[in-house]
Formats: sequence, structure tokens, C-alpha cells
Amino acid sequence: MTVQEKGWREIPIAAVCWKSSTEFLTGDWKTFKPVRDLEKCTRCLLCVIYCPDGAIRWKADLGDIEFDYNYCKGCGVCANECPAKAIEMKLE
Amino acid sequence: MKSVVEQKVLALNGDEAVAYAVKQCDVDVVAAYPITPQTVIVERFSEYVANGEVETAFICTESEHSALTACLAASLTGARTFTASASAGLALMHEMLFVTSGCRAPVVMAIANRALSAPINIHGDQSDTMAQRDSGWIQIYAENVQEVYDSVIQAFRIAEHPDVLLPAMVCLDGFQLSHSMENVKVLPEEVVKRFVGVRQFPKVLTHEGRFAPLRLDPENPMTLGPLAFPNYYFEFKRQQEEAMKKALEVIRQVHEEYAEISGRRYGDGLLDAYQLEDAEIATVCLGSTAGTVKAVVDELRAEGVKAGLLRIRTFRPLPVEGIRRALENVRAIAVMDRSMSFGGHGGAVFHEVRHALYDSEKRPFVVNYIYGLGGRDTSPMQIRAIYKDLEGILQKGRVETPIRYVGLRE
Amino acid sequence: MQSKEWRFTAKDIAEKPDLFVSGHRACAGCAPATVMRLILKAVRGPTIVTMATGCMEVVSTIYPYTSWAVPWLHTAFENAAANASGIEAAIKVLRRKGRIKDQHVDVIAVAGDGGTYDIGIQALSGAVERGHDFLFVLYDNEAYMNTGIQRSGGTPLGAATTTSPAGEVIPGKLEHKKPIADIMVAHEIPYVATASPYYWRDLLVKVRKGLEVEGPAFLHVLAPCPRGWRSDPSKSIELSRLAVETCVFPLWECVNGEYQLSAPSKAIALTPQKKKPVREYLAVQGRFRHLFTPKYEKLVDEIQRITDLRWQKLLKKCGLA
Amino acid sequence: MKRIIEIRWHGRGGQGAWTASELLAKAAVYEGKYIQSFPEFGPERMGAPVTAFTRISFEPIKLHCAIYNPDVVVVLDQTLMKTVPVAEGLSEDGKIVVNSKDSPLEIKQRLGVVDKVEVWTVPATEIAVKILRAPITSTAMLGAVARATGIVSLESIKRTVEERFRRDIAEKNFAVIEESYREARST
Repeated sequence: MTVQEKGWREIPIAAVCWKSSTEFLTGDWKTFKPVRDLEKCTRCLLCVIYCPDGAIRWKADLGDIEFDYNYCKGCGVCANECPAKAIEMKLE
Repeated sequence: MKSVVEQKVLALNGDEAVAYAVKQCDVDVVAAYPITPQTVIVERFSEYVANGEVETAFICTESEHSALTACLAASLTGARTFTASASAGLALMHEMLFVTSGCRAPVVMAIANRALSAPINIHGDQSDTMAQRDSGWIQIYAENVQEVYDSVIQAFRIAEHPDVLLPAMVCLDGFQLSHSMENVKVLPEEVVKRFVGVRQFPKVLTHEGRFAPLRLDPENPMTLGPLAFPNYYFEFKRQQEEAMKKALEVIRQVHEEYAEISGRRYGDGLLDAYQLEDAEIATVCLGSTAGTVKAVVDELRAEGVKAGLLRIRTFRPLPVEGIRRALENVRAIAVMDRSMSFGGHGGAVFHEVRHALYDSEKRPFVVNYIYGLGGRDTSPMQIRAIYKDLEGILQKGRVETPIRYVGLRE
Repeated sequence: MQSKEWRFTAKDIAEKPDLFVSGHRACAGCAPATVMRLILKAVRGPTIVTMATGCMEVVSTIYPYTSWAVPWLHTAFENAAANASGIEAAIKVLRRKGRIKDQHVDVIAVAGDGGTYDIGIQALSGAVERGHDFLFVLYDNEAYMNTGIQRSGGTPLGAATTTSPAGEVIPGKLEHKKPIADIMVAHEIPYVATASPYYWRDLLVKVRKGLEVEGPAFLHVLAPCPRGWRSDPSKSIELSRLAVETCVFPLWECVNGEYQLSAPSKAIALTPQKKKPVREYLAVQGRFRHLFTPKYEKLVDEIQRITDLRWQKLLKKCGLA
Repeated sequence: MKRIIEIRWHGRGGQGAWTASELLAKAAVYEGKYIQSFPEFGPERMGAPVTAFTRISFEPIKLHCAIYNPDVVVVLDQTLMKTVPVAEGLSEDGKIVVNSKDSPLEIKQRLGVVDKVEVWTVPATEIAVKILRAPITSTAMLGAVARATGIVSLESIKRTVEERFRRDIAEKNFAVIEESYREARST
């Protein structure tokens, strides 16, 4: 991190965390990224459930899922577990 | 100025006095594990619980490590908490002592000071608490049973003070105080309750971007006890040091406020100077032996010897300025340590008192006496001999043996 | 308790916001991270989580960041259950005294295999003996992964770790995995269960049951670790299925001392030909690679033998033998 | 009277030396005095010789050390005199109170103490067995100590006994205390 970090008088005592990890993007860890075949996908939502990073979201308004590449680490669990074989891991 | 409250006189031993004080302090959670000579504290408190005299949740844990952990977690959930231990028990808590102070949990703990194994010994000395002096806990050493009672009540106020928020130990010499029955004036319960008040919580910024009271609360989720890398860890340690510094003033204030309602003072709450104003020779001592020293000082004064004593009541934070001011006009000083710092050239108290005097103009002679290990009694005769040694140093104008052992068979 | 049926549909779970949020720094393919997400999908109301030192603690709370949307506490390695004791006791008293909102708060203690089988067992045993009302979740990745894959009491026979390496004369870990869940059953607590993230609905129901029961509950979740198991990160959830299908890690629950197999394992009990050989599970993990050499291949038979033995014992306890 | 009186108690584990020490101290508290009561610091074992200490003073007590030169020694079990130097350190104008049927003079000879020392005896075991039906001598010795020293009044001792024991047991102990007070004999 390049930002200027706070001094001891400024940070809350007792090391209480003051940022959500959603502000820490882990998406740049990946080599492969999951790409979905919209035709094959049955919206069974197993990938949403299994993703260790919570990087696959169910969008109720769209009635569909969405990959959040800001957090996806490219592990491939979603592709491996997809019963319809609708997800392919592609080199970034 | 408030007027002194009318008080009952009870005959209590040190452990009973601790339990009695805790009973009066509206404590929410007590978690403890028994160990001699602290057991009576836990036993008496269990009786209060069994008889419905307190509203406290009492957790009889399977180890001291869990006892302190439970107190820490309860404290961070918003409870006023208390535990007690000694010797091996305190040593087993070692890890959690640092976590407790690092989490800024104002846990109060009584320690019935006892020697550390090996060989195993159940008797009094201060090796156990001295070994924890760098754990970030406030340490108050009591001279008599009355002071034990008074100090426990004060400890809650000090530990929970928003400028402090540090855990505090009240140390009472094992057996000499823990098992000695003495007169204890006790305040009415409602007076104590009013004095300690209800716990207040400072507000801290959380990950939700809000300021919320520092405690685990589903209404205001907060993450406590995270991992801090080298980019942050240091800053938290500096914060703890600042809290210790502020504690000096808070201890003095709380002591003074308590004195106004109880009529009892122990020096300024940090240091208890006895016949020091014009003293040429003096000892420095912590805990119950300071009482025996005072009796000897009385005798010496009657004989025309300009003897004095500085009792360090608050050892953490160490009142360095106060020690220097109190001792810089004394010509020869014997620092008494009831523990060893193996290979460290004298005991811990010796190191720190000498350190405090390094910047003084006059640089008095400072020698060290290790005494009372494993419960060995220290008699008035032996203390007289220490003052005799100090007179000898003044006569000769030099120190021949800087570190000596009291009552040790050669 | 058993009268109620919990319906956790995939859509319910997908819609429920994560309480263990993105941006944590677990390795790619970390099943323990999936387990954390799933546990928190099953909470029923105000909840406090306390955690032992370990992978999940470290990756989720790197100051100033936190991945926890619930109140969360870590103090040390060996004391997650003692933390829970203190939190639970404090809440009871503070509610009684009117110092906090008068509502039930669930307390979940989470620890890895190190913080449960080994260094944490004393505090755990003490806390459940005292009857505190909390759920203890063991996410078992079968070694000290946080410090670089050292063996624990939960490491299985034959697994190579950095402190039980497969050498010229020693084929990895020589000892069997400690039957930790049975040890917890022996404490006569009201609820003990095992779970696997592949069978996510079963896991969620068990978390909920553990929370709803009065008194201590213990949930043992197998959580494959690609780094420590030397497996492909994409296979983590699959491995958690294979462990069940081979009966290396059967799914069961023990309610008030009564054992019963959970559906995935019960299916195998009723149709034994479904039971897969352990070889299938071991072969995809690098930590067992040395067992597939002529020198050590006999150990695969030994693992099969002990797996079968333990499975038979379990069937007997469930009245199915 | 001296400003501070130091008392040493000798008994066997389970005989109540520490209890007696505490009861006497509490009685003194009722009279507005300052006290200290402590055991010889160590694990107590039934039957083993034990020592307890009491200080009673008109002003706050600063000392926190063992008693080296007691003004009063109390021996709860005569058989201890064979193995324990019970009179050790006893001040020259001190007093020693022994649970014994023997005459004070006999005990004095056996102890070999200097002439100025006052020796008192009381058949505490007999009194206790007669009234309490048990050889528990702590309260009987308290009666004798009150008589021998005048440190505290019988009334204060009774008050502590009343506070410590159940009503019926307290009543019996009052009788024990009164009888031992009457029966105590000195040189």
C-alpha cells in the first residue's frame, strides 16, 4: 500500500479494525479467470455457494449471477463443481 | 471536600478482604482457578454466589489460562471482570496477560504473591508478579490487609478509566497478607458501588465507518484482536505506553477521591514515603515487609538515627519522577527485592530505583538486598542490620558488596 | 429440536448477504473460507464469533481490514472455547442487569485442527464440561497450514507434512487421526456432528441445530487445503465429497448421545457398493504421493483397513451394522 | 500493659490452634483493639505439630513478620512439650498456658523456664470432653488465656464464639469457656 498510514495518536485503540476487507481487492491474484457459457448455465447457484471468496453474486434484479473479478482469485472451484460444465477457466 | 463515611470494622485475612471488596464492586463475571495461597479468595466468592449475595456469573475454569481468557472475553463483551491467581497460575497466564493489556481490557486481578517452582514452594515472595512486570498490567502492592481491600476497589476505577483502559493487578504477599487476619474497615456497599460506578466505554471507529462503544455487541459489529503486521503493531504498543503514563495521574486521583470518603491514604497512591524528609539512610521496599521496616524506622528514629523508607505502592506504572524526588537527598539507599533477576546483577526493584536515580545530581549510594524468597521470614533484627550496613557505607564512603542476601545461610 | 425442518434452498443462501465477506486473503481454492461463508449463512440472529489463531483468523483480520460483519474476537491459539465461555457468561449477566439489549445472542467459537485437537483441547473440554451455551466449529484442514503444514493430531495416517515428511524410512505421519468428534460425544454434550462443505445444505442445517440446542454443541467440518494437501485448488470441494464417499470422513450427528448417519453417508450404508476405495481420495493429493510407490504402497491398504474398521464401528453406533 | 502483646499457639493439626488464634483476635477487635492472626505458613496436616500467632495492640500494627519473642505461649496439647521447644523465645516476664491436669509448678519444672515466667495450667481436654463430648480444646484454652492474661474479656470471647458457631454449639462452648476460666491455675 502506498497510502500514508496513520500515526499512533490517530488510530483507534485496541486495534479495532476500521476497514472492511471488501476494500481490499484480491482479484489481481489470478492467472485464470472463470468465463461462463450463458447457454449452458442453469442458474443452479452452486458456484455462488462454493466460491471461497464470495466472488460470484446472485443478482436478484437480473435473475442471474455475476462474477466479481475484483475478488476472484481464479481457483477454479466454480468450474470444477458446475454440474452443467458451463464455466471454463481461461488464461487472463 | 466529602466527609469520611462511617465504616464497620471486620477482622479479615487478605484473601477474604479481596473477596469482600469484589463483592461490593458490582462485578459481572469472575472466572478463576484455585491455587494456594489465593484459594480463599475463590472460596469466599463462591460462597457469595451460592448464597445469592452477588449477581456475578462465576466461572470455575479448568486452568488459569482459561480463567484469564474468559475474563478478557467477558470484559470485551462489556462486563466488569475479576480473577485471582498466584505463582504457577500467573505464570500459566503469561501469554494472556499481554493479550489482555493489548486488547485494552480492564480486567482486575488479585495476586497472592508466591514463589515459583522449582523446587515447588507455596510460600510468599514476589517472583511471580515481578516476572510479569512488562506485561502491560498496572501493579499495586499492598502493605496490609486494609490496603488490600482499599486497593481492589480503587483498581476497578483505575483500570476502567477512559484514559487508562488497562488491566490491573493488586498484589498481596502470600500468607503474610493472604492468610493474616487484620482489622479492616469496610465501606457500606452502596458507597462502594457509587464509587466504582457503571462501566463506560470509549467510542472507536469501526469497519462500518461509525463510532461505537468498544465492546462486542451485535448492534455494532466490531473486530477485536486482529493481526497487525509490522506496519501497525508498533503504534499499538506506543498507545499502551501512553495509557501507562496517564495511569500515574489517574491512580493518584482515584486514590485521593477514595481517601476523601474512606479517610485512608497510602502516600500519594503511588509512593508511600516514611520519615524520608531528613533521612540520611533509607530502604526501598514493596508489600508487607514495608510495615516491618516502618516499625524498625520508628525504633531507629527513637535512637536518633536518621532512617527512612520509601514504599513503592505502584510499581507499574513506575513513578520515576517521584522516586527521584523522594530519594535524591538520601545519602545511602538499600533497595529490597523479594525476587531474583538471575544473572541480572540484582533484583528488578533495584534496577529500576537505581535507574530512576541516575539523572539525579547527587547520585546516592544504592545497594540491593534480596530477601524473603520462598516465604523466608524477614525479622526486625535483619532490617536493623541493613540500616547498620548503610551507616557503614557512609562511614567508609564506598560500597563493598552491592548485592546482598538477607537471612541466607552461607 | 429435531421436530423442525430447516429449508436452506440454494436461492435463499445466494440471496442472503455474506457475513464473512470478500477481500480476505485466503489462498485460492481454500475450502475453509467456503466453510466460514457457509457457517455464517446459517446464523439465526444476533451472533458473536470468536476464533482461535489459525489460517482463517489470519486471512480475515489483517489490520485495519476485517472480513467479519458480525462482532468478532480473537485472543490466542488455545482458548477459543474459553473466549466463548466469557462472552456467553457476560451476555447472560449483562442482560439480567439490563446493561445490554435483552435478546438472545448466539456464540460461535471457530478453530482449526491445531486449535481443537491439540493446543485447544483443554479449554474446549473445560468449556463444554461447564455447559456453556455455544457452538464450537472445528474446520479441519488436517495440519498446521498457517505456519507451513506441520502435522497435528488431526493429520491422517500416511500424510506428508513438514514435520512428518515422507523420507527414506518413514512414510509420512505414522499415527492415526484422533477421533475428536467421538471425544466430544464422550463429554455427553447435547449435539455433536460432522460435516463437509460439498454437502452444503447438510452443513447449514447442522450449524443451525448446533445453535438452537441449549448447551454446548460441536461441529467437525472437513475443510480441504490445496496448499497443505498438495492438491489442485479447483478440487477442494470435490475432495470434501470424496472423503465422504470413501468413508474416510463419514457424515453423522449425535443428538443427546444417539448416533445417526446423515443422508450422504446413510446412502452408502444402505448401498455398500457405492462406497469408493480410499485410493481414489488419496491419489489426487500430493501429500499421499509417496504411498503410490512400491516402497510404501502397503500403507494404502492399511489406510483402507482402518477406514473400514472405523466405518463399521460407526455403523454399529448408528444401529446399522 | 505493653502496647503490643504477641501470642504463639502450639497445637496439632486439627486441634484448632489457628481457630483459637482467630477467635481471640476477633474478640480483641470487638474491644477496639488492633489485631493480627496468622498461621505458621504451610500446608496443614492432621496431627502434625502446628503453630499459630496472634498480635493484639492498642495502635495499628505495622509488623508483618513472625513472632520471635512472644509474651504469651499457649500449648493446646501437652504431649507437644516432648518434641517442640514450646517456651523458645518466650519473654522473661511472659506467660505460658498449658492444657494439662498437672500442677503449674510441675509444668514449670518440666519446661525449665526462668522464675519470672508465669505458668498456667488448665485441664482443657477434660473440660471439652465433659461438655462437648469431643477433645476440641480451642475454646477451653481461650477461657484460660482470658484468665491468665486479661487481654480480652470473657464477654468478647463469647461474642466471637456466638458469631462463629451454631446456637446450640455456641451455648456449650460458653460453658466450656466459663469452666476453663474458673479452673485455670497459676504458679
